[in-house]
Amino acid sequence: MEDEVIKKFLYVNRKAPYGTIYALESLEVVLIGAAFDQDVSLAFIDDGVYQLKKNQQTSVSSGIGVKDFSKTYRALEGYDVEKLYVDKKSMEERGLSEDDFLVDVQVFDEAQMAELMEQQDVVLSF
Amino acid sequence: MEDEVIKKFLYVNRKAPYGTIYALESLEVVLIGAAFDQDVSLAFIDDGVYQLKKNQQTSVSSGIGVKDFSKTYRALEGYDVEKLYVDKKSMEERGLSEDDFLVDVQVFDEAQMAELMEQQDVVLSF
Amino acid sequence: MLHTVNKSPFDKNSLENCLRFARKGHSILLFEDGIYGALKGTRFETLIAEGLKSSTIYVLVPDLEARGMRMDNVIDGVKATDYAGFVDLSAENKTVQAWL
Amino acid sequence: MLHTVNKSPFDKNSLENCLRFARKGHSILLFEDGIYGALKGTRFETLIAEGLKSSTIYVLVPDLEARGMRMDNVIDGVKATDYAGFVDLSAENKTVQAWL
Amino acid sequence: MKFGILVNEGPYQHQASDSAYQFTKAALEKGHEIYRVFFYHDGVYNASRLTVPPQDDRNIVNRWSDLGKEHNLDMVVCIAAAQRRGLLDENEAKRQGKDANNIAEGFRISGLGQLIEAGIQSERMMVFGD
Amino acid sequence: MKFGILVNEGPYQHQASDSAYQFTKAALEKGHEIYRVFFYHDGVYNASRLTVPPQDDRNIVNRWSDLGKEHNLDMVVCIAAAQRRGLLDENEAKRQGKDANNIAEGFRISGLGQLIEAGIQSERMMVFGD
Repeated sequence: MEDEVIKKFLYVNRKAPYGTIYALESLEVVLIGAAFDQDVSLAFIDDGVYQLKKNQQTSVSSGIGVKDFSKTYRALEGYDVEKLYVDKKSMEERGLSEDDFLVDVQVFDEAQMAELMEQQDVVLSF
Repeated sequence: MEDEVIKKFLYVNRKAPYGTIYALESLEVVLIGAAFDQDVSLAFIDDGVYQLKKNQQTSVSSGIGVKDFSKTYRALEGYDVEKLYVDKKSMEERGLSEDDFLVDVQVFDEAQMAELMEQQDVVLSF
Repeated sequence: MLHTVNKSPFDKNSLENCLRFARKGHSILLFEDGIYGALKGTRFETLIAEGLKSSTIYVLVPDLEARGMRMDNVIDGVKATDYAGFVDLSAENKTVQAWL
Repeated sequence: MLHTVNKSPFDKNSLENCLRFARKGHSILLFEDGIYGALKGTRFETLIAEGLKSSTIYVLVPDLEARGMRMDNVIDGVKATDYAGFVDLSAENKTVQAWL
Repeated sequence: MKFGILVNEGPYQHQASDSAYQFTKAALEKGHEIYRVFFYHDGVYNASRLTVPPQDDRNIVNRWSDLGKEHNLDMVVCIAAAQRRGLLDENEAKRQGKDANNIAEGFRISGLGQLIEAGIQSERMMVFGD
Repeated sequence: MKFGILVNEGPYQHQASDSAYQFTKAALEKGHEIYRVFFYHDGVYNASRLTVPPQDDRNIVNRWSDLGKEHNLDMVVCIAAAQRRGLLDENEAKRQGKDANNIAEGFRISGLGQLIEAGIQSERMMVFGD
């Protein structure tokens, strides 16, 4: 079977949620991709770290009139997507800490993140 | 006649050409707008100053496969659109000087540009 | 004049450039991803603090809350507003300039 | 690894962040509005000079010329390439990462 | 007060259309007049009747159509931007020899002059974009 | 070598689709194989047959269609992204109760799994976006 190839996929998220759709549609790829049994990692860099902020509040009928999709990050574990990496510098220069995130993540410094990138077969950026 | 109102229109151009369509479609508004006999000014700030760079070279069949539309800036004079202002700081931090531009412009410092903005009735940003 | 900024200062230079041209007494509204500029503890906190000396700065609360933030997270002196307030600000000022 | 950057460093932070994660021996291609990062005399000249110490940096000439620039305007050490060269670079490197 | 609204981005990809909608709705609720909503650049895609967003998401096109109907809004799609991007009404489809059109109810296609006119006739011009 | 191509932006507004096209063409000229071109986000708009760009400009949709025909390319439009944005083929239009469709020749609509598969089967995955 062709599908037996196992590749390392890295999803690089560098954009804030809601201002653009990239965060949401990136998540949709990750969910679909989970069915393919590949080795999946997610990196959150720059404003991408804001995607994981706790307490997001909006709905189609209130707030900005857009659905809150942040709970989906919590569902990732159920899909065996458990390797979520946050860039330390991006987190810190935004005044955020691990407590601010709605899921468990590993905080990586530049060397660790560069090493992660180096190991990948496929890097999808959104 | 309703059209006899004369308003001050400022077109603010802050984006580079070709990477996105905003520069081109902004110019299309300016050309159509010229028929309305309003008091029109164009401001070039940030990467918008690159719109006016001399010697742009591309065509549908060569280069990046996109038409060079920069000559249209030269046609503005024929439409009585003559007030083109370039932000000094944006020009200088890009290593550009007035000689690099394909049309005559006035270089404004921040105070002058802020004063220009203050006088407007309508500011269209692209 | 009302200036509107809808981009994160980390991502784009809109806020920085808006502040260069905003004059004493102008109003600035941070909305959409622009709300990140209003937050305490970020690298851009001093930029806004500087801006507050001459301008009135507003943040659109629905955009703030959508992104998991509250007024508690916002720099002191930045005022809260909503879409109705955005409309009022636009009506009160003679012109509105969007820093796209 | 090949990194691609298609945004002006004045407008977005992509180049800066790409350089943070690019490792010794990596290649970086500047194309579309990314070519502005390759130019002499801009505020970002030292950033690229620093990057050149550990990475090989390329600029896509069709994008450069479209924007009224030539290789004369490009920082020494940055190499010229075209779409065919872009393809070669992508084939030579095991992975390609786009800094959108 | 009379407002003109310019929408420069399409639905969903950027928040611009959402913000423009919320602003327009709030302005109408406060009793202001909307002289015109002008859709330019990718903003023309806001007028496509072929969108089918997920059930649990907002329907951006219908939301504009409904607001337009309720308040008799003049919602204009720029013809030059629309041609480039494949947004047509019946007339335009015929004129261009296309076999289908995709404009939604409540929108009309017209020239850029309508944007300038909105700038002249409105007391405030609001721009929503990327 | 086998390439996969991902296009994240629509035609004209951003250069992404132009660059993706030039890259794909150059790769084919060099004898490489294109496993699939996948259109995601606003990239789905590249597949609209209703566009009518100015005579003196490039026709981005036709350019893709022609290249696809010449090299028998698999050009896939993401169904979820397409539904949100109003890009339909005949089947989808029927299924969604829409009275028109707008997909151009040479493109097909399918799921996101096709993107993952392209990642798995291609030796290099190229992303063009904003």
